[in-house]
Amino acid sequence: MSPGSWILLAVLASSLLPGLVIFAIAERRVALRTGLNLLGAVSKLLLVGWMLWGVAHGHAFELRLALLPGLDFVLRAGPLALLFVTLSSALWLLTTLYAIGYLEGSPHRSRFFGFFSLCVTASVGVALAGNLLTFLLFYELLTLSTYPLVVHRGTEAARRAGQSYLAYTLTGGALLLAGTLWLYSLAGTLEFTATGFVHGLVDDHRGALILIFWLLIAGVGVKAALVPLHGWLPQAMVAPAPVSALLHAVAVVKAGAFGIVRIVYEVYGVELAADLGVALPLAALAAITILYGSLRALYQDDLKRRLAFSTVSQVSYIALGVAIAGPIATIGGLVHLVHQGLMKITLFFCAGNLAETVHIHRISEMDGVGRRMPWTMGAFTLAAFGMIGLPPVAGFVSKWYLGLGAMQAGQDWVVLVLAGSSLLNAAYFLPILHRAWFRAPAGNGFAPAVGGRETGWLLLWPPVITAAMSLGAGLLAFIPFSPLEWVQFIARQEFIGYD
Amino acid sequence: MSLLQTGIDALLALGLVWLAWRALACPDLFRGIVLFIAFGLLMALAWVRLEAPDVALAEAAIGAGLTGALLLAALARLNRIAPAGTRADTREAWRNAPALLLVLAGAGLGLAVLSLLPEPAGLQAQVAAELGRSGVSNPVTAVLLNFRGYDTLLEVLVLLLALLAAWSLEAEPPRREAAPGPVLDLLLRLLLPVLVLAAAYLLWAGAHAPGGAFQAGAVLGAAGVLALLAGWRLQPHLTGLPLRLAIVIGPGGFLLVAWALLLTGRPLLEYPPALAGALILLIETLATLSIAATLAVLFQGSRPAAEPPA
Amino acid sequence: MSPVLLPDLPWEALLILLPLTGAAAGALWPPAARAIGLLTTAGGLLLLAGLGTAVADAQTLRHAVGGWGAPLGIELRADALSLVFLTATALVGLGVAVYADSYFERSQARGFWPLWLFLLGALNALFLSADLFNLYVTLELMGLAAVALTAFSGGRAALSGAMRYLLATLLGSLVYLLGVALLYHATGTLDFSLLTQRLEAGPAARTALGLMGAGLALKTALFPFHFWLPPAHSSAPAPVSALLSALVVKASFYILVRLWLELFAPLSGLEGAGTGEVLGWLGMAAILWGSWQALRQPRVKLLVAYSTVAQIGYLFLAFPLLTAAGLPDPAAWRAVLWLVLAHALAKAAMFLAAGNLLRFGGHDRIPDLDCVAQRLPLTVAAFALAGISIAGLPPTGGFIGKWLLLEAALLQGRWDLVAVMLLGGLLAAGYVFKVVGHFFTPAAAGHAARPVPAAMEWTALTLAILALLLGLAPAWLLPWLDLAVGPGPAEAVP
Amino acid sequence: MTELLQGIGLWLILAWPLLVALPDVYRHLPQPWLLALAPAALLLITTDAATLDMPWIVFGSGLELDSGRRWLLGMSLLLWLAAGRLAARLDPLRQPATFTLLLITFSGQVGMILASEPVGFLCFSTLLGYGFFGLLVQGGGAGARRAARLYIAALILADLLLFEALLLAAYLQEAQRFAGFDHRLEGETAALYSGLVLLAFLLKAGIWPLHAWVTAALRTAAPPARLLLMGGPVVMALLGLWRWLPAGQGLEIAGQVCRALGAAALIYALLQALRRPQPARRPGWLVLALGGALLLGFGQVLAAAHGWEGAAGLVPALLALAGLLPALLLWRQPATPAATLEDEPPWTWLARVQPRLGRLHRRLLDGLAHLRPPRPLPPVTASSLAGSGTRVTRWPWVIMALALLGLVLGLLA
Amino acid sequence: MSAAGFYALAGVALVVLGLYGLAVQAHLLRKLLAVNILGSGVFLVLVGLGGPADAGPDPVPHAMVITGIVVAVSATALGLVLMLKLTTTSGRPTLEDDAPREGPEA
Repeated sequence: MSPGSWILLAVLASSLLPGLVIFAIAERRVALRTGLNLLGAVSKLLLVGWMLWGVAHGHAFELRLALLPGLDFVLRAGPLALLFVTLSSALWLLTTLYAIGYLEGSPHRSRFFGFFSLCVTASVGVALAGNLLTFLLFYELLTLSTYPLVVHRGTEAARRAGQSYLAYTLTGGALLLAGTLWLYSLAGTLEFTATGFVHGLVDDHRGALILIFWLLIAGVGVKAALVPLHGWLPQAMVAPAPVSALLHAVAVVKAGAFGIVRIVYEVYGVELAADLGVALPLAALAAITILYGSLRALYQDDLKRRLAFSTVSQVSYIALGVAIAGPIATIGGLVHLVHQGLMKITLFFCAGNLAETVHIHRISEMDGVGRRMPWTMGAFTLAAFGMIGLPPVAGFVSKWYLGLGAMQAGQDWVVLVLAGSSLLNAAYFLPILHRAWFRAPAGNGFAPAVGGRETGWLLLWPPVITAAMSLGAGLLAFIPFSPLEWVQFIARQEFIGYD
Repeated sequence: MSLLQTGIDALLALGLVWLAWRALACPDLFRGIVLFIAFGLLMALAWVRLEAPDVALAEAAIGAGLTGALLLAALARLNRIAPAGTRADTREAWRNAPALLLVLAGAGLGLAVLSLLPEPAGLQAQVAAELGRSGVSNPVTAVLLNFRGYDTLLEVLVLLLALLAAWSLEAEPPRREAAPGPVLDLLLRLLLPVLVLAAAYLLWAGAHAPGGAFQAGAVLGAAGVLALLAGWRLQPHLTGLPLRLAIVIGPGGFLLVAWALLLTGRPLLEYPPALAGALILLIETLATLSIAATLAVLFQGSRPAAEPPA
Repeated sequence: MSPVLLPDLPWEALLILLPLTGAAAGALWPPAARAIGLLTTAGGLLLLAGLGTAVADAQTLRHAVGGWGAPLGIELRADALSLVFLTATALVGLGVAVYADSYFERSQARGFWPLWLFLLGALNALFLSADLFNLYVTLELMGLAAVALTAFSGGRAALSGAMRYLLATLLGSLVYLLGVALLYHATGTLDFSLLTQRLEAGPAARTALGLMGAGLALKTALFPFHFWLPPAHSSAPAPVSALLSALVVKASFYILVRLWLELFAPLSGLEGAGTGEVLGWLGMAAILWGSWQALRQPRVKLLVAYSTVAQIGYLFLAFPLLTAAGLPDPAAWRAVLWLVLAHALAKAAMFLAAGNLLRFGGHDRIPDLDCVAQRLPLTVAAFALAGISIAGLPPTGGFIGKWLLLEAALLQGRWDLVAVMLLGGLLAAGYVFKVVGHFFTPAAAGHAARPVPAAMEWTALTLAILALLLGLAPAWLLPWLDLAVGPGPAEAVP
Repeated sequence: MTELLQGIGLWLILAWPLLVALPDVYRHLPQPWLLALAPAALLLITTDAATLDMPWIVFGSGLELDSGRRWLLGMSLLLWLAAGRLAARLDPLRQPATFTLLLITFSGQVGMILASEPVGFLCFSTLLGYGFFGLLVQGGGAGARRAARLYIAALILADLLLFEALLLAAYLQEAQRFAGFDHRLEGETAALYSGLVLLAFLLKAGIWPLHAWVTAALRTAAPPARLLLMGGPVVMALLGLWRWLPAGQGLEIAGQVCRALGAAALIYALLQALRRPQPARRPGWLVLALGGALLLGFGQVLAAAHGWEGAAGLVPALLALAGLLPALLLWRQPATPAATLEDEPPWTWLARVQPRLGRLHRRLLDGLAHLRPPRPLPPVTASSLAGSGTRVTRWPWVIMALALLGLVLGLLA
Repeated sequence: MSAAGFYALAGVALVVLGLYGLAVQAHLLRKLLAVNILGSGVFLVLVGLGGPADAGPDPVPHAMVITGIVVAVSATALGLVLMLKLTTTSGRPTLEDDAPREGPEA
């Protein structure tokens, strides 16, 4: 167990152990629980920072445990893995703060925070997985640990949403298992390697490889909410706001997108995917999802459902970026993984604030809320501008690289899709802003702000911080260790040719 | 093989099948059970024809006698609990679909049996060779108590288990006292000593001639059943620990012997050649006692009244 | 008396005699029954550890009972295969014993302990015996003890279930005995090792295979013969149904595995594959039918009972998987043994959890489980963890078993097995999470809740956690299974 | 040292107004309006040329002040001072919002003037655009909102076109970052690029064929917005046109198109001025005329292959002048904003037809929404299935389906 | 056909009869009767197959049969007790054909 592998275990344990301890804590021990939560979050952030520093300087972090004959439990911290881990751990800290504020005084918080920590462990595990088996292990663990959060409220609607969530994700898991096993029986190994490990099989197993590809993509596509498999995401909005914020907008959905990235880059390799003729259909599917998600979002009056459909469409940008074989498009796709996470979590935090302080759930009730909660709506506006792709905010950077990559790869239709989706984004975000800022509040206005501040500071600061981070990621895109720099560092490894 | 003997055997085999079919098919349950007892006796005859005297004794005592008694007692209690007409419950329609299937299976089985008939292999030679060191001269008892003593240990435990299960279920309240008729009383006074003597002889003869613990135990059990029928009851103070001791002494004794042998470093149930005969006799006597007690209590059905609910 | 010092202690004999003596003593002196019961079960675990170390040195331990040789006397045999089943028995047995200690009131407990020790003794004797007729007697002893335990609660459903179970188990044993008779007269011996040398293909052997297979399949409740299992397992008291589903059903399966691996598969070559194929198809039908019925059950214990029918189907999927030479594929059998261990632990935990729910709410109708998630957290956790292992989802032992079996099936290109296993896993997740979903929702009418003793909750959770740990520790346990069925392909050579 | 100071100064005149724009800050500052514009004025007076390069901002943007830009900066300062005075006369309820939006637009305006990179220019154009949209809506009435909606539609389309144009430019020059974005474009892609840029800036500037929002805004917007209209969005758009179109490559086609459009706009403005001479409409026609004239000038310069450098200094001054003219006109007669738009210029039938188009479009999308994917796999629960646990019923159809599936998979392998 | 052969075949016939009786009869007492007949049939086959070989009767099947008989009687005893208890609780000496719907729980 080299020193490098201890730190990997420490990263996983930093959320697993507090989680298990929190399960055992009595409900009224709020201080202890909050302390444990924050301790876990901060320690994980520090460890990840140390690993970032290490990987930037070329250290290798790998942990290998014997699990099955011929197959090990492998955790490896490559630059790609660290991108997702940093995103998860940073946003976990903020979401924990937010959840503490949001769930003030509600029942079963020990159970909530226990499963919450398990979810983050699973998503970090998904990121650090070194081979397809470990990926599958944490992928299913993520499903199992998010289920209790979806049904946390204990209402009949929550239970039904949980059932549909499980029906989708477990079917996806089964498909992924089938694909993994078939691949293992053909390839004999499942280790992720820089440009894929199935090259040797192409000549005599071509048909099988294509089928396996679609099995794997369908498996992870459920969580990445590709069109036919996205049904669970809008229904999962019945969960409390912190859950829909971190999980259904960032951790779970990103695990699916990250899965697609792993499969296309580290199982098949981009050239092979293009050669097998599967890259283009995947791009088409992603494009359809983008447009379909935006179209459905137009007609949702419930704020969180509109944001959910917007997530469905936004996550497919990553799939689109990955499917277009080219370094620039990859950068676009991967950097959108981070940017979309930042922007979408801000939107969900604001939605949560609106629901919690002024009890607004529907967009039609949002007239003039800007006056009542300026800071929250300010963050919402900034994130919305980002989603539309207006220059200073992060969204512009990823759309820029996606467009550029597409043109470089000769896929001009992608630029049209991007333009169309930007228009649709504007079509469903601007009316919200218009109502919030420029409409007078209907009826007798909103519940007055108590003690001068619009809402609890625990509820207010997280969205403002993430909004600032998304503005920073866009504005300061070129400082070292910014998401864009780190993604270019990844692209340099993934595509040998790229400078 | 004279023609006469073949004829008798064929007739006996057919008789067996016919009796069994009648026992199952007749509408009245009581007549069915009586036919079943007759079937048991005919089975004993068959065992004699197959040169298996021990088995014949066991079949007669346990198979026909005791099982019949148990069945009749159960029928009596059944009529008292649910006096439904015996006629209604037999299902007249012998559905033919399963019949066809079963006959086919039977034919297949018959073929397999015939294929084995010309040269069936057996263990007679080995048993005869080791008989000298087994401590008894009757081969069946040797196999039963020495060569495959482990089976017998388990079998006695099965009997104890059956009794415990019956007690744990507490079938129904004890029967009311039945005043013994003068004829039954006289018969009882004559038969009891004879039965006890016969049981003792069977037990003793088991070592060198057909007989043995189970047959003796069954006869003694029959004596107990007869006494119960005549209305005898154990004194209350006897129905506690003493009865429980009588029941457990057989399997308990066997187990103690096994432990003793094990502690002297021998493999499980390996009797030292010198003591083999004595040990076997000891085990047999204890077994007889507990088998008799168990069968009697099983016949009585519920726990003896005086016994505090365990 | 540490095992290291006296390696030659006759562990098998002790493992059999201790529980039986305990039972007899319990029958003799009821007030002490509880103490004897608990001590004997714990003692059994220690003896098993001793046996384990002994088997680790000498691959197979043979113990001639009564000192006579193989053909005449009875031989006991302890090898890795029997050790797997013995471990399951000891672990589940200890868990259930501790659970039953606080489940039954004082009056009932006295009757329970002797019956339980008889069952434990019978199971140990069965797993260690290498003689066909001796197996018949142990099967009967186990059957009667199981029937008595099923009828222990005395309810109408329990009695009817027990009666149906008694008839089924007697029928199975007698058909099995018929097969033994044919084999005895064909080869002249009853011992396994001698049988493997003397048995040759012929009408007698094939009929014997058919009879014994049918008898044991009836006792293992394989699909067409599963009618008796759900009523018996669901109406028995919770600890008993845990024992029935986890252990008793596996005992007859153990005999079937022994017969198949040692006697019939190598012998029958081609037509062996025929029977293997039929058993495989029945297994698949069991998975689908069991899961489908489990999905439709409105009550937890019936659901878990039908889940047993489905999971038994998984165990039969290894029969059709043969290597090129027509011999049983060791990788598949390694997976089945793993599934046996995982299912035993998980199913026991599930039934104990169901028992807790029953005691808590007075009923086990699924829609009316009144917010038990926060009122019985340990039981809910136990049921969920066990459910995840039954459904074969990753972190648990069930997943490893399913993975190994799928791998073996894929290497032989058996697509139908793969499809059914995946679908079975999904359906299993379906009915498990149907129940787990209702843990969180409030019931229509509130129920007067009866407190559940802590020991009962903790035993259920411990068994569930064991099933989970099984999933994390394949590296150490797989070598043991290689010992049992021969090493699987170390590297899945494409 | 002075460059550093000047650099900070450049950056300050952008950031300071944004900071003061925050309502809380605005309330506490004495004379907030003057204080916000002070740094710009100070810089205008003290320095004549300054540059600031920020490699790590967005794609490496920079700010630059030279003689031409000083003209525009001066014009902007004058306009915004006047607008501040007009805003001070509005009813106190609307004032805080108006002042905030004015400061945001001022920061956007100054940003566009100083930006030396297309992306920086684009960033500040969105700031100006959305700030001005807010100003239009502040005007109140339904007409102002309709005008604002027209404006934002033009804005979004223009931004999209500019985004595509930038992509094309970056792709053509292989430069992933276009620090030092020079205009050497050739071949037919140059035509596509200039077409996109032209269309985008025409939309933003509201030149003749696409002038719907200009006339509507001038009639209905609040006085400060109307004052700024020409100097703000229109002039900045034309500045953008001048910055983005490749100077000196002799894009003949683009040049002819500009000339034609400019002439047509000029003629149209004059005709309308004659047809409806009401005073309230006069500023509208003036803005259109000026726009047309400037476009005509650009066309001339673009078409001529040479002689571009001479005009370089002149154009900003012209633009500044054009910006001030309508302001003077409007300063004298601040008409009350008309409530609704009755007789708009001919092209605004599009605005009338637009609601019907909207309804048709919505019905189409509704149809699409009903075509939702089939309900997801019904969650398999006992409640959905009649769980009865009764006798063994006939074989359920699922077994057949699975047998078929097995068969198919078997054949497949 | 040796004498033993007749008995072996009779045993087979008894097995078939026993199976048939068990499957068809509804009354539990009759089912137990059928089980006993089935047992006797199996024992007959077990000993009948031994047949009058020249080396005299083979004692091992005899021992097995005796053990079988004792086991059969204990099973029958348990069966009878169970039947009586079932009849007292459910009023009918037959198995409910379908699975228990709402039986009282322990």
